[in-house]
Amino acid sequence: MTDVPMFYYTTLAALLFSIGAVGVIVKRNPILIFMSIELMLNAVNLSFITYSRYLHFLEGQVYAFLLITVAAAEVAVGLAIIVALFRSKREVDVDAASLMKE
Amino acid sequence: MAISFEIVFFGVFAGIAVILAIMMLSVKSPVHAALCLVGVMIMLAILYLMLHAYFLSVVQIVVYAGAVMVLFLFVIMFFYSPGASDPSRMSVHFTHIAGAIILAVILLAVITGSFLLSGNVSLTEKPSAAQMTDIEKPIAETSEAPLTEETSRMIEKQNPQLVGRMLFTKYLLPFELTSLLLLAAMVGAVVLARRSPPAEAGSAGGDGND
Amino acid sequence: MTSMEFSPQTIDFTAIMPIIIISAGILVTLLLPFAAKGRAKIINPLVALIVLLAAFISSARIWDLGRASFDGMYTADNATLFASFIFIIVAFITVIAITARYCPFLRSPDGEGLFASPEVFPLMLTVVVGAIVMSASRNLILTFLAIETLSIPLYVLAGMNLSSERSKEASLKYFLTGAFASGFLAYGISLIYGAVGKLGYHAILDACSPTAADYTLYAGLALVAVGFGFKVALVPFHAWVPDVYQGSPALISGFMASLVKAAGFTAILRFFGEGIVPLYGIWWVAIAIIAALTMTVGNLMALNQIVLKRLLAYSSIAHAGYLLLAVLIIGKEWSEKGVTAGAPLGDAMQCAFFYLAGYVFAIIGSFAIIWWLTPSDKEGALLEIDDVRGLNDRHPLHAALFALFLFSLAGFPITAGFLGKFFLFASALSHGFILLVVFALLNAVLSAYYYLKIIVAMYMKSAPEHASLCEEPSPNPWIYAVVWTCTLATLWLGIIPASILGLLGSVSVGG
Amino acid sequence: MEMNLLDLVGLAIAFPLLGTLILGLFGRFMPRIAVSIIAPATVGLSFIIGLITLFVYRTDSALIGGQPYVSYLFTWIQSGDFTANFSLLIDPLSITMMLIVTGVSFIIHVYSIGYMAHDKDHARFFAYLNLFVGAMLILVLASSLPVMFIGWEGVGLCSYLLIGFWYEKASANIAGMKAFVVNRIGDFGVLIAMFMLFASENFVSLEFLDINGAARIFGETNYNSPFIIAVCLFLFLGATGKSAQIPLYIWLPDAMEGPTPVSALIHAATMVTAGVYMLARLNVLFSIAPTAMLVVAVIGCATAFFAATIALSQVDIKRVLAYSTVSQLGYMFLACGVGAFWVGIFHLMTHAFFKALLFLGAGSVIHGMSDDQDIRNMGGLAKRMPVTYWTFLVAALAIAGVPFFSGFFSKDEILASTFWFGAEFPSGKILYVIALITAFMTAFYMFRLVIRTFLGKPVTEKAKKAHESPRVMTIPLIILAVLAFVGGYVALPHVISGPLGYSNPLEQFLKPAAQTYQISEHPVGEAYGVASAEYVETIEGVSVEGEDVIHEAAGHGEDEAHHPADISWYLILASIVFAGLGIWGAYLYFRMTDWAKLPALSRLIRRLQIVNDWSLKKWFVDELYQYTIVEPGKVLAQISLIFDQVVVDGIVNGTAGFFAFVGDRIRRFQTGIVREYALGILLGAVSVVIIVFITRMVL
Repeated sequence: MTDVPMFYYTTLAALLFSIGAVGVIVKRNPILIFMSIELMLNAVNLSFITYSRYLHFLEGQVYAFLLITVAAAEVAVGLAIIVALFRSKREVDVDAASLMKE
Repeated sequence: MAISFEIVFFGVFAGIAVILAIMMLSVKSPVHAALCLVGVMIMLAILYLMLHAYFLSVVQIVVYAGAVMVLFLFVIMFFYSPGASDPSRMSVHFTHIAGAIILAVILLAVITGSFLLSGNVSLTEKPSAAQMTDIEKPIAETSEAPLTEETSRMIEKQNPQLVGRMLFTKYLLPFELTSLLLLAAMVGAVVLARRSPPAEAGSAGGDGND
Repeated sequence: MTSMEFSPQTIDFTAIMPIIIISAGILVTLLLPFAAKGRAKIINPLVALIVLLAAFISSARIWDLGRASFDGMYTADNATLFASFIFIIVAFITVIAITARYCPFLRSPDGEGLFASPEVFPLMLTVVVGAIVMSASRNLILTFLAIETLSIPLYVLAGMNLSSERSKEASLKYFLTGAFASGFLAYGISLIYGAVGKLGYHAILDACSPTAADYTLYAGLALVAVGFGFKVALVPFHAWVPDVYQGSPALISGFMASLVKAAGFTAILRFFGEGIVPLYGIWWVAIAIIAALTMTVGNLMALNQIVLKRLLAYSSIAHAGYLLLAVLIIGKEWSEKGVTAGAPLGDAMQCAFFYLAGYVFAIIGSFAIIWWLTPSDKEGALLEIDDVRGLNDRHPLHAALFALFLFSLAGFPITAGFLGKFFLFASALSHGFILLVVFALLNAVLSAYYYLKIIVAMYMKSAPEHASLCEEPSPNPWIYAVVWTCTLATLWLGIIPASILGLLGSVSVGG
Repeated sequence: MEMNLLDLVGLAIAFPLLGTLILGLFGRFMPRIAVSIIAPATVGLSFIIGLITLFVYRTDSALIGGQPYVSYLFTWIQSGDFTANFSLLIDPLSITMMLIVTGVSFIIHVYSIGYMAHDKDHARFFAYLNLFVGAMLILVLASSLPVMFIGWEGVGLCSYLLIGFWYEKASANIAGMKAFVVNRIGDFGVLIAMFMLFASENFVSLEFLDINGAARIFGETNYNSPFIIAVCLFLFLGATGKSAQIPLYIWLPDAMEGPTPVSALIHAATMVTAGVYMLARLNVLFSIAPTAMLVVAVIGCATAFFAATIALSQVDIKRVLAYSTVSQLGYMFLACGVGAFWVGIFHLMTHAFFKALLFLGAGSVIHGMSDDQDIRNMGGLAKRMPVTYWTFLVAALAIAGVPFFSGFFSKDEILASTFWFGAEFPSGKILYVIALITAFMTAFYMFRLVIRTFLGKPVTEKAKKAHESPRVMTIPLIILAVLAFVGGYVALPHVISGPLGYSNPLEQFLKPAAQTYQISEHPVGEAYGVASAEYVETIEGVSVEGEDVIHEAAGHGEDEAHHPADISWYLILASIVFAGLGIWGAYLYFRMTDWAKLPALSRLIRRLQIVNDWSLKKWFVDELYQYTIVEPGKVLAQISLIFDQVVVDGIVNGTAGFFAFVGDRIRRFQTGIVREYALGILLGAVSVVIIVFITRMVL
């Protein structure tokens, strides 16, 4: 069996998750923000599968599978929202969507 | 601990994944960023293989790298009509970048720290009998019992079957719920993708829709 | 639990009958427009109403039976059922109210260019399914999926008014922050999975001990709290709320403020009460801080707000803060006594549900009135306090009912809001949360100010020169039905709470 | 449960509320005359029910001995072992309050018909007024704290609606808001106290009888314990808010923006006394917390003094009366604070009569002066408005504490009680001295008002053209004047009544309900209510051994009767002297030149001046007076005003401003930029994880 410690995998997942979180905040293009969120979800999947492997419960893979489905659904709606909002605009800038504040 | 092939492989793929993830945030063009993300996903798929999650590895490639990212690329292309300005040029306030990075580093540190504090850092093999205590016992009776040598080999062979079996038995309800979720997402996408009705004839536009 | 072999017998269909019925309704309302063409406009909502009614009845039929299905992953105990009643009634009200403008022959001048598409009904029904599953779920992954099932249609519903930039913006903001928070929730779940190896609440309950140093579990539950906190709009995960409530069509805002909050709190109470209650000593500080922050920030931000929908949004944030007290009470009570299946809910759960019921009717009633008053040439998102000036002179009934809802939100006696606060705070006090209760009371005092600002405007100021309200709020019976329902419920709960309390008294933790 | 005539009392609440409903929904479509009949009629019916209740209560054999009767309406809250019934408590205290409230309200309703005759919104006005009466009746009849709180909030709301009634005036709006905010602070106190009692294991329910019963037992072991003191002080905070005491009095003078009948009803006669009523209602609870009682006495005394100094220099007729109200309420709290609860209620009653009369008189003056309220523009109105003048004079004499008028008796009782309190508690003598000085100031500012308004020559054209008000307004004035005169005779001081062989009926009546409970001297379970267990029997209509009870209760009352008679006479003399000095002082300071045309009172004062001239040279008096009384008085008034406007107002407005400022600051975080919201979520997530970890590590 594998001799890579579980810690390596879980840390990788945490790292990817954090990078994704940074991306959400520093990107102004909503598509890129969304891609960063996808990265976060991928990190979560990695986390699930790692635990599934090391704790020997297959359920982690089931969870990861369900999560992928959720991500797919989010993509469908999310991209539709982005398209709907920015269709009429020249610039795809999430900061421009700030009619409502305070 | 002698460095094994596995660790080397892990190091290489994980490294590439991290580099690509960072590149995704730093490259100018959204198309390139999308490609970086595809790269990360493929690296992850490889890692899934190393984790014996064969079924998911394939799903990762097909659904994520294949379908989802293609959708992303479509949308990016949609906005990349000539004449549209390049969104990647937009500057971000320095404090945002600094704040995000600092917070993310703290998050990473805290969560990694939690792994270290929890004491299962060096877990590489399946838990010994001593470790298999509270957590394991109730599960030991179930079909996805901790693996012995042979069942683990069986699982390697039958991974898709086992995952599928669980999805359709114990996790039937969540699974069915995802179908509802996808249906709603589809309907939602259709609703939103519709051309908005002309502002002055709101009600008339509505009438035409059904 | 012993045999994992799948057989149809392990599924208790009566338990999940409400969601099966509603799911069928989703398909029918989705496909009907293709068959019925123009008539769908009236048939579709009718189907939705019938479906909700059927779901209500099928829920009522298993009252007190404590049915569980899917190995206890889905538990239709009385707590779930009571929550389901709230969801279904809210959905019912909203469907009726939407229909009033949606039907061609009932249509009034619609400012929000509203709901031209028949898809609004299947989407709303999907939200209800999500909410019911959230309240019934005793497995984190199912809870997560239920939250997503609830959220994704809402992202769409928020942006339903395609002719409004604000609506679309609301949708985008809701979606991006929502997906981000979902990421945290999912990651938290994975960490809990890593620590416990299972996601069933009972398994978590058995596995967690306050003395172990299982920091992964703690990190996991903190991140899960973030995800839940986002859904019910706790500070600092609240920032989306005002923007989204303002931009969305008013009825959808009301729907979110009532149903989503109720569903979120039911799920939180379940998870914190039945899942991680042994760790009470570890999470209570964080929850207490969040509770104090939430009520204070919500109220302070509402103080000088002049846009009605935003004001109500901030107020709904503050209410989430009060409700969080219930989580603390349950944690304290159950960590001391231990949770046993079939045990009566205890004060805290009773208070929480009573508070929720009272809050739900007041907030949805308020949004319904705002929606009703929205003039044809102005977006509801921009309706300000000044616009309702002198409302009493023009539409005394509207003003009176709106005032009643605001009184309930502010917690004045003989409304549901007063008793809700009374029970909740009294229970918190008797469990020793003195400082928090004092804080909450101060907040309640502070909050009266902004609710009263609206009432002052309605009753004590003369109407603006050029009327900026819907001149002739549609005198149609549907809307009267909606607003009167909320009114009666608010007063009923406030004056004769015994009936509901009696019902809640029999609510117990599922077996 | 057997039906009892006393259960009719529920109808007393129902009538005014029904009136509100009718007037609120259909008022605008009804002819003016119909509105003018319905509104007073509902209150009149309530008053009649009040009388019936009194009669039945006094004669019902089952209730002899002052046993309370609880009229059960329905179960309001039932949760676990906690039950709050919506039921009404009928005992001497609530009957007294009910009669005061409905009686004064009825008179004011009638008066309002004339006063609001030209207002287009009179239906709305009467709807609010009726709502107020309904809420006030709930407040005074409630049998438990939560039910009382309904009335408590209800009267606050009505007060707020009625202050802002003339919404065209911006100042009315601000005043309404201020009243509301201050009241909410008070409500906060009541709520806290209520929750503390609720959470305490020693108090089983929030029924008043149970609270007092439990307090009796609890006091045995926890006499003056911090818990009880805290509860009482929070309750008192609520009372200061509703009854306009330091520091929460600021709303009352501003509340004078409302129509004058409203000021008379709500801000003088009824609502503002709610705090006093609550203290009397929870007398046993307060009795076991002497520290809290002392705070009540000190605050009451300070308020009485402080408000009186401000009243000295006000020029708006209604504001003078407003500060005077604050001051008189201070007296009532002083009475409660020194343990003479029934005296507080006695003064509450006489005050309701004469202060309502003063306000209605002021309303009549304002009416006659075409809405001018500045006393500097008045003068000489006595001739033009004789009825108003004479009735106003009666009220002024009553409030100043001139013998034979109602205010004299009640104020004298307060002063005497304070003196005896001082006898037991040495530094309490200061309270007595301050109270006496306040009595002097009261007489002074009241007669300043009378002189400048009614006597002398008209200062302005308006004053010359002033006319008497219509009969619908003057008749209520006359009725109130009669009450303001005779109101005191229901409770003559012991030194007077004793020798006459005539007992003090009000004291006899009220004592069982509102006396000091002295834990150290009396065994548990005596006196009023005996214990909560027996009150159940009372509900059943079963007679309990009331004879003993009243005997014991009266026995306690003997204490004061046994005070040495000569000292009591000196006390009475002292209060007469101080009141006389005040009136005389006012005359000296604002003396008239045109004596010939002056009505009787001034002639009387003039005679006093002759005496004065005879003994001392006029200029010397003037100088002496100027430098010993007037100048210090002015300085004092100035200081008080500064305190009022800068410190108290400043604190209240500053607090409001502070919250508004903080709110605006926080709102800036709501930038509308979604990425920053995400940053907030990330920050929150990191913080939550860290807090959880720290909690775990500290554990």
